[in-house]
Amino acid sequence: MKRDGKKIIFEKESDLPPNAMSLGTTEFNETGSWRNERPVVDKAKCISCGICWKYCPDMSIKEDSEGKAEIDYVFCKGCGICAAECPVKAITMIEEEK
Amino acid sequence: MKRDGKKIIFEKESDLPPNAMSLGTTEFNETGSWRNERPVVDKAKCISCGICWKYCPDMSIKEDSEGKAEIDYVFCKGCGICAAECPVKAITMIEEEK
Amino acid sequence: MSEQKVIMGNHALSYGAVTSRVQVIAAYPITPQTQVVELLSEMCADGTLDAEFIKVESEHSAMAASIGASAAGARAFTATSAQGLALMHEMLHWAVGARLPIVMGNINRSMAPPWTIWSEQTDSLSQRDTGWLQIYASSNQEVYDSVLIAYKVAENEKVSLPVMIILDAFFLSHTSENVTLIDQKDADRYLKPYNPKYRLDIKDPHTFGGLTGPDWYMELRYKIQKAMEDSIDVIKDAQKEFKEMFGREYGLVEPYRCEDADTILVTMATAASTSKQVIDELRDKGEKVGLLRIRFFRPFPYDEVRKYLKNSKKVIVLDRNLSPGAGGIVFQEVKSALYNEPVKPKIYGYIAGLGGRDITVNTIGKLFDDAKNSEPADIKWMEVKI
Amino acid sequence: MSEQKVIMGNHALSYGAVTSRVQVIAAYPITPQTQVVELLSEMCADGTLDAEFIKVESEHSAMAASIGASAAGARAFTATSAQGLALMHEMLHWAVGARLPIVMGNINRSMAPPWTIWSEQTDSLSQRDTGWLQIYASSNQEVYDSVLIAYKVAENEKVSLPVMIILDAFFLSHTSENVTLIDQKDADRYLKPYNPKYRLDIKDPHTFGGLTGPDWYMELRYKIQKAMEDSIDVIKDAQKEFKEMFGREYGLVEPYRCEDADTILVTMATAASTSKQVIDELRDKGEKVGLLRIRFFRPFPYDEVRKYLKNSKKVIVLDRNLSPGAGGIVFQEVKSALYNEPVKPKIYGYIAGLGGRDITVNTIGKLFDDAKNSEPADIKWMEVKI
Amino acid sequence: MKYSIPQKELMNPGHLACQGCGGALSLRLVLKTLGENTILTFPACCWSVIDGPFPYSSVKVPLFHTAFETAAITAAGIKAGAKKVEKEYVNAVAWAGDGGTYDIGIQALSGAAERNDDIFYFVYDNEAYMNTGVQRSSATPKGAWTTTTPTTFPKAEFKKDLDAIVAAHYVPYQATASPSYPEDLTKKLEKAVKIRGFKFFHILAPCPPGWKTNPEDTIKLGKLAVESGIFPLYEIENGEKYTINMPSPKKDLKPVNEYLTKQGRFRHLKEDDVKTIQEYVNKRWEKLKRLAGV
Amino acid sequence: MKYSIPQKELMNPGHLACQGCGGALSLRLVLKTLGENTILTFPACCWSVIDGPFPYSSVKVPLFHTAFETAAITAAGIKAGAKKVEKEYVNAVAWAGDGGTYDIGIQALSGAAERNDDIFYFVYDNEAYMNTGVQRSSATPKGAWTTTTPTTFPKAEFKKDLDAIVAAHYVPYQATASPSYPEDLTKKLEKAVKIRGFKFFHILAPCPPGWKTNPEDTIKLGKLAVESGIFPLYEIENGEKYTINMPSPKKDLKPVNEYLTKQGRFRHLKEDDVKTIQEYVNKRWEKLKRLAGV
Amino acid sequence: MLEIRIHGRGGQGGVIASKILAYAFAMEGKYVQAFPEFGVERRGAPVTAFIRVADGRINIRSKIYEPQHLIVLEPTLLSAIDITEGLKEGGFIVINTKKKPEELNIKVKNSKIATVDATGIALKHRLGSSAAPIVNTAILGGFAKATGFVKIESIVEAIKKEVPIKPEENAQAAIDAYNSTIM
Amino acid sequence: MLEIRIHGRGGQGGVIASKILAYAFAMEGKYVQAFPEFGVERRGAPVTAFIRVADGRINIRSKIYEPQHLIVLEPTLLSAIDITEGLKEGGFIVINTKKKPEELNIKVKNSKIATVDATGIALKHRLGSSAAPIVNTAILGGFAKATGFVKIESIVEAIKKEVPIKPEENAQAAIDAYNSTIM
Ligand SMILES: Cc1ncc(C[n+]2csc(CCOP(=O)(O)OP(=O)(O)O)c2C)c(N)n1
Ligand SMILES: Cc1ncc(C[n+]2csc(CCOP(=O)(O)OP(=O)(O)O)c2C)c(N)n1
Ligand code: SF4
Ligand code: SF4
Ligand code: SF4
Ligand code: SF4
Ligand code: SF4
Ligand code: SF4
Ligand SMILES: [Mg+2]
Ligand SMILES: [Mg+2]
Repeated sequence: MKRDGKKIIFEKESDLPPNAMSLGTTEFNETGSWRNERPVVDKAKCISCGICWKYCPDMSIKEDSEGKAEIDYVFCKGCGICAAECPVKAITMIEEEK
Repeated sequence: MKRDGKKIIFEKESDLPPNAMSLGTTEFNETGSWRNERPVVDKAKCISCGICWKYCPDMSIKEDSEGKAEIDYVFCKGCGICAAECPVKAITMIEEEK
Repeated sequence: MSEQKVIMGNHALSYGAVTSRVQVIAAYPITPQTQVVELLSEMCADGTLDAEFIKVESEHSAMAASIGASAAGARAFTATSAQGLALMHEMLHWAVGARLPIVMGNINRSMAPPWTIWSEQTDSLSQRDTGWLQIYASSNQEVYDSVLIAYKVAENEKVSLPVMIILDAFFLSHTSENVTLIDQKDADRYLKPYNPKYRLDIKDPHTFGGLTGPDWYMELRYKIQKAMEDSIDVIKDAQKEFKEMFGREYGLVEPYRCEDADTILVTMATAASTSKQVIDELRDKGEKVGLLRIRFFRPFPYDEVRKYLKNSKKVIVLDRNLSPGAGGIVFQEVKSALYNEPVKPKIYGYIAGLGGRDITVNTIGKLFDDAKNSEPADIKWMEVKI
Repeated sequence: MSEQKVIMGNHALSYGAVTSRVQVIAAYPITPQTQVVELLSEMCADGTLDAEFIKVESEHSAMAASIGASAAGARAFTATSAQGLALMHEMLHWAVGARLPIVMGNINRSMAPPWTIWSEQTDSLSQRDTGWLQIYASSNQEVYDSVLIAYKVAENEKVSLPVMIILDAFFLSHTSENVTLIDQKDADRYLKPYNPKYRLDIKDPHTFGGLTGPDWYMELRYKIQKAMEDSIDVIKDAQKEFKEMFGREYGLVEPYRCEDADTILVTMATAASTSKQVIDELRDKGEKVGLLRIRFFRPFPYDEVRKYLKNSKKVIVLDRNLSPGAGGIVFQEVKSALYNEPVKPKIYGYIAGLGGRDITVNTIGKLFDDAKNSEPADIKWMEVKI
Repeated sequence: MKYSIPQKELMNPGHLACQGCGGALSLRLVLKTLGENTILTFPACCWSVIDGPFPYSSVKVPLFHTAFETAAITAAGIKAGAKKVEKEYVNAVAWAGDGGTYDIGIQALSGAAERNDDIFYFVYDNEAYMNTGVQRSSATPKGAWTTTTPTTFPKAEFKKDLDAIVAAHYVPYQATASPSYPEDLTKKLEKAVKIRGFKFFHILAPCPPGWKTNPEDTIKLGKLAVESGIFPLYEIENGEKYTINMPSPKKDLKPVNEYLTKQGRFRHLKEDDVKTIQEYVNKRWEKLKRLAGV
Repeated sequence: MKYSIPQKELMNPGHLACQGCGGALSLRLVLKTLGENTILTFPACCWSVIDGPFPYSSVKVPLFHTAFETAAITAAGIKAGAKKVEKEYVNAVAWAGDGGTYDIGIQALSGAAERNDDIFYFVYDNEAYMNTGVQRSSATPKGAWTTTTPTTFPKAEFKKDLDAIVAAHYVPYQATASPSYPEDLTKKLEKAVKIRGFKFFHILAPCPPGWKTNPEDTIKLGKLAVESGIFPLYEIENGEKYTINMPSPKKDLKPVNEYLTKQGRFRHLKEDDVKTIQEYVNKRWEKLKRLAGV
Repeated sequence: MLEIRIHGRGGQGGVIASKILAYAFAMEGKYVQAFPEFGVERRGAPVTAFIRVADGRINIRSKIYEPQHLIVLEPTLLSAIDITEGLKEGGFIVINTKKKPEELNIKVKNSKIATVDATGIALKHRLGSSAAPIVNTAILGGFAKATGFVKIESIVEAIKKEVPIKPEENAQAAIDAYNSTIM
Repeated sequence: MLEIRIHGRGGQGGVIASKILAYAFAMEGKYVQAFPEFGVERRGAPVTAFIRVADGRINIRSKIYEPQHLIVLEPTLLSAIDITEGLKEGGFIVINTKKKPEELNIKVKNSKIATVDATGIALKHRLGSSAAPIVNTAILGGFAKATGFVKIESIVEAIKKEVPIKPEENAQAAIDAYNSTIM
């Protein structure tokens, strides 16, 4: 079995498990490509309350070195929940480039 | 299709329905043979209350010309309910001949 | 007046049900069947179709409800796929034993696990012992037309058996194409209201399906087999009448350029359609090849299969299904059908296209190549990646 | 120390499960299987067997619970019959796709409607495409022994597939006869605790059965077919070891006086047992007849069937089952297996014994008579009363 | 003879119920009121056998034998079909055992109740899988012996509270009933036949072989079950309006002991076990009274 | 950053939920508290797809995908097996959609509840069959559009009262919960993991495409459902002890209108329809308060 | 090969009797088969069970249509059904009844009739109730005595192994029956 | 035979676009096939749909791997995925964007690129919301104009028959697009 980054490549019969057993994570799937709009954090406004982190269905909010919210654009699908729920409106949704 | 009393006899293919559809009643089956004990009505005692009739699971209690209870021994299985429920003990269970 | 539409296979089923004036529908959603049900829901809601729609809680109940409705004397319709079909399994047997002319659409999808929603015929072929007539369609027009033909056959007193109309997932179910709809008045002349000899009739009460001992059960099964055998002529008549009225012709099988063919490919459904292109290409190169598409898999068309295959030298069976521990199901049945023939072609069986793997012109070409240069085996795989 | 008992076929299954130290049982009652479950309930209640017994609400759940337990890494057992088996149908496919070595007893009973509780093999044979290994037993000793053999085969890493052990209703399930039980210590040497390579392991978490597209589904099916093919040798080894340890010998098929036979009867289960008597009688009269009992129907024993049949002149297949619109299932598969042989016997297929109709010495005698004086046909019926 | 319930019989003798079968008697009583414009469906249960072998039947109305798990939905299918085909109004009736209702049939039941399908659903509850030889169902009472709950380990769980489950579907009409009280049953049926939508009846049906009782005690046991509060008779409308019919909420309940000791399936119970059962019954009785506002 | 709920993630990104999926968020939150000694099983539902294609997965605990109708019993089987095989205590968890719970899975659910199988059962309720493209389930609220209840004939029946049905099984613990209230959910889970026996969670999980809502409104909708009393948060112990968590029984409910108008699936509703819904919600809220004794 | 049919009523234990008897034969080194009538048993309804006994493996697995010997658990059956249907000539008929063989009116050529009051014996040993006495063990003693096919010791041992409730009393009932069978 | 691929996002109506376009061709007497990507569609995720058009019956029923022409509903896809995968040389690519063809950076040999502001047109006709404009009808006007394969009248009629909500507005959007397509 080979891996190409997060992707798994089966080359011979024995690579393939007998049933459909997972061998890797969905991180192979960069769902950032789903985005029409991207959340942008205004770190100055962010009060590190963790609410955006709590509500992100895609685990795409991380903590930066200063404890502020940071978006993982590789996976963020651009749903807008974080922006909608941020109590201080520190997150804005902006259009992806067309 | 022939009938022998209540019994049904299939002789040719067309006698038999396409699926298992009933063509007669269970009266072909004389369940009197199940009896170890037989209920006997003492007509003198019977007050025609209908309770035995009401409770017989085998529809084996009829009304005689005087309105008294009468047992249909062709089907009566001898369960003893009628005897047990008769309010005036007009019915007695007696052993079948051995 | 007939009408031209561009509709997906699933909607061809729905329109077929409407044109057949079905009276009771009981169905449960499953990909890739959902559009059948959705369209029928809409048409029942807006009054286009005057039917009772029971939105059941499972496919098992969909079939049970269809059975109840049909036993009561109504024309019943349902549709499902794979897991749903499998969940109905006990009730598929039931519909047959009760001799009820239900028509059901099944969208062929491979069986889980693993989860899959893509095309494969193992789901319906593994129901081949239940006693349903099975039609494998290869175009949406055929799907639509087959609904009417199916009721006509199923409700014929000589048959009284349910019929399954089978569509490849996506390749047919989700592919929209030109379909001519039949005018309702003409359809009504072709397909009369269902008026069964026996039903749950409060004026003439009978019991159906009571305990049957070794004294008569076997004879009732014999009658089912007899009905299957008799259905062959009923189908032919129904399809003849259909042709006369609507101009479109269907057989138990569809031979394509078989006349003088040395090598004949046997397959079903959309793979058969794509195969025609390959046959044409090979014929252009001068190869004597033909195609036999099996349309009715039950009753198995023994006579037709023998007629078209027995004079060939090689038969190639393409199975989009697998009976593990045996092999391709069509392969098995075709061999069995030809077994007692005096002179027999070699028969090659290939498994291809499982789990939605595409069967392309290329795939089919390879079958002809392989059969040219090899001996038959119990199982051959085409385009397995490992 | 082994122990002699007089037990019914159903209890032979229960004792087989006990001797195999099953860990989880999930079952639901159905005539004629109930005694399997009742005895196991008692043995779990009184501590004879240390297993979790889930008294499920349906057979569908019985199989689902067995699947869950097996996926978690436990040895799982269940038993059912006819309607129950049919209700499990979707889950039978599931156990195979998930590659779980569950062992299940199935008591062959004909399918309703009409209601029936009597013997016929259509119930299990119509599951032949699900990918379960199938053993058709013909004595209670064989039933008991087969449970151990079944686990040994099923749990072998090369196989990882479920196994069904099949008993004719009443003729075996309710008939008590001499059975030698295996001493637990010896059994433990033969059958080691189940210790699968993959399971639902909180220390090594994996997901099983996730959505699989056309990219890999087919390859996973290929692996199942491969496992079926590989199981042939695994079965042979397991049965050889069994013979060495316990003295009783089993094959994929059981040939009986086939050596120089011109006419060979092929059948399964108790009918095969009764047939031996007929073979003996005919041999006494100087007729060159033999019997081939198919014990494993899946994997279909192609090599053995060919080996024993190819030199005969006539083969008679006795089917206690019916695939309506086709015919006898064993008949079909035997013809298919012999199709590509250079010289082939004539094969005669008979349907007999449906719905519990007794297959007597007389019935079997008539098959030989008929085959002597007739030509093969797609279907022949024996002892239909109308 | 006095007839306190309809005289008409829609059942034939010669059927295959055991001596003293409460389930057979129950259907006999029910059919009297439902009348001839009734179509029955039976899932697998004792009645699959009681009805008699093909080509015979013991009921005089149309009957469709159906698969074990499908009583409610088959009836719903029949109803839908009959609506299109029959000119008269038809009572579409599912008649099922407790196993076919509490366990394997509860999904179809719940579905039909939710859709408010216009059918009757009757469960004749003999508290085990009798037709297959007395195995535990979820209707089996705590402490009872069955072949799958041997006396060394009798049923551990309390009986499933099906009536409460059905009530949680807010169906137009539901009731408990007993063949020991035919007039009560008849009265309820007369009410129910006028209601459109889902109607549910729970009938406790004593079973001599399954309960290990004497056949002649069937009626007595039915009465004791009611009088002891083990099986009170009541109605529920729309899942909310409770009416107790019997026993009188004002009187004390009979002790459960009398009911239990008549039955072989409870013979192994210790005094403590009986006490647990008594407390359970009392508690439920209080709850029922509360729900009924008495 | 402040973490009011466990920080640990047992889910991977890259999963295949739609933008703003309430069901995906719900499992994320649940796994945080259940922890690593958890074995999941999913029947067919959106999560069969969300999890990701073979050979990938988005959960970090063992997961068995199972058939649509078998969530509860598969979990019970897993539990029985794990008991024999695992040294540690294992949370066996069924995670199912509303269709897989209210309809096709209710039999298995009822069976497991009756046996008091030691499992967790979660229904993430998005009020329709979403994975197949928004068809009616019995959890679909009255008046809602789905593809099988078109706006010309929207869902006629009220939502099935599953919580009451489960309560009628008297299971040790059950609760309603919402991804909009992660702390409440966490608290309940912490309580439940200590309980042996059947544990049931009902989570209302907004679904943008199915509800025809904007993805960013998912959390708001969850809150509105609670605040309007459409989906109050409460616990039930042993089917009898009710505790209301939210909204406060002392305060007035928000009108349902605000919740409804945010959703395309209710767009066709007339004023009268909204009134009916409002009355229904009020009535149920009063009943709940009564049950909770407040 | 011996082929025996047992008559009783549903609930009376005829099937168990067949198993015990088969077991007794097995302990004497025989190959056996015991099986009930293949159908539904109803309390009260007449039922039958069967036994085959042979020195070698028994291959035949069809039903018994023409038994050589009969065992009748329930005297009322004599008038209710035709117990001799298909019966071969010259066998034994062992009947639970208070009557003597000659008082019965059974017409099968050359058959040897034996009677034993199994009911009385059962009640003496408190097996079952007077309404439903358990006679299926006692009658086997009668069978052993009448036919001599199997030793009473084997019957006793089979009863002790197979009967879970009151094994000793049941065994003693068989012995008593053995000692009081009339032919 | 024409083979066309449509790119969009889940929820945007690419599949419906394929059906309308096929219908338009059918009205001109062609045989057609229209089908979605065979898989699960997720709101937001990139999806595709396909069309085949021929003069005679279309027997081939496998997927389209090498389309000749493309329709792109969603400009953000241009940077998110490789829309030109498998594309044959020399076809048309019709893209919903405000930009002009030459401003785009698409490298396929000989392909003819056409652009049209379908979003703007859709919003003008109040089709969908600004967050989710419905562009699947407008773009077809662009396709008709750019390729000339199908008449705008056919597109308009197909829209009127197939689109249940705002058919007139959708038809007008297609016409507007037809009139404003840039190549
Ligand atoms: C799917 C299926 N499983 C099992 C059976 C076997 N079966 C037939 S009747 C029965 C028991 C029915 O119990 P209940 O519903 O309580 O009715 P009762 O027999 O007690 O009258 C069972 C288990 C069956 N017929 N179908
Ligand atoms: C037996 C069976 N029937 C139907 C399906 C198709 N199916 C898969 S998921 C699904 C909808 C599930 O709805 P729900 O449980 O509410 O979960 P959701 O998709 O809404 O998350 C359906 C109908 C199936 N997989 N199996
Ligand atoms: S937009 Fe949605 S997916 Fe992206 S970070 Fe915010 S909440 Fe997460
Ligand atoms: S919700 Fe807003 S304030 Fe809170 S952590 Fe996120 S960005 Fe910062
Ligand atoms: S119960 Fe007694 S009194 Fe009443 S009718 Fe019957 S026999 Fe007469
Ligand atoms: S004994 Fe039983 S069956 Fe006979 S009449 Fe009395 S109640 Fe009826
Ligand atoms: S077992 Fe019970 S319910 Fe069944 S027929 Fe006999 S008495 Fe009636
Ligand atoms: S359809 Fe709804 S529940 Fe399913 S993944 Fe999308 S948002 Fe989630
Ligand atoms: Mg019962
Ligand atoms: Mg849902």
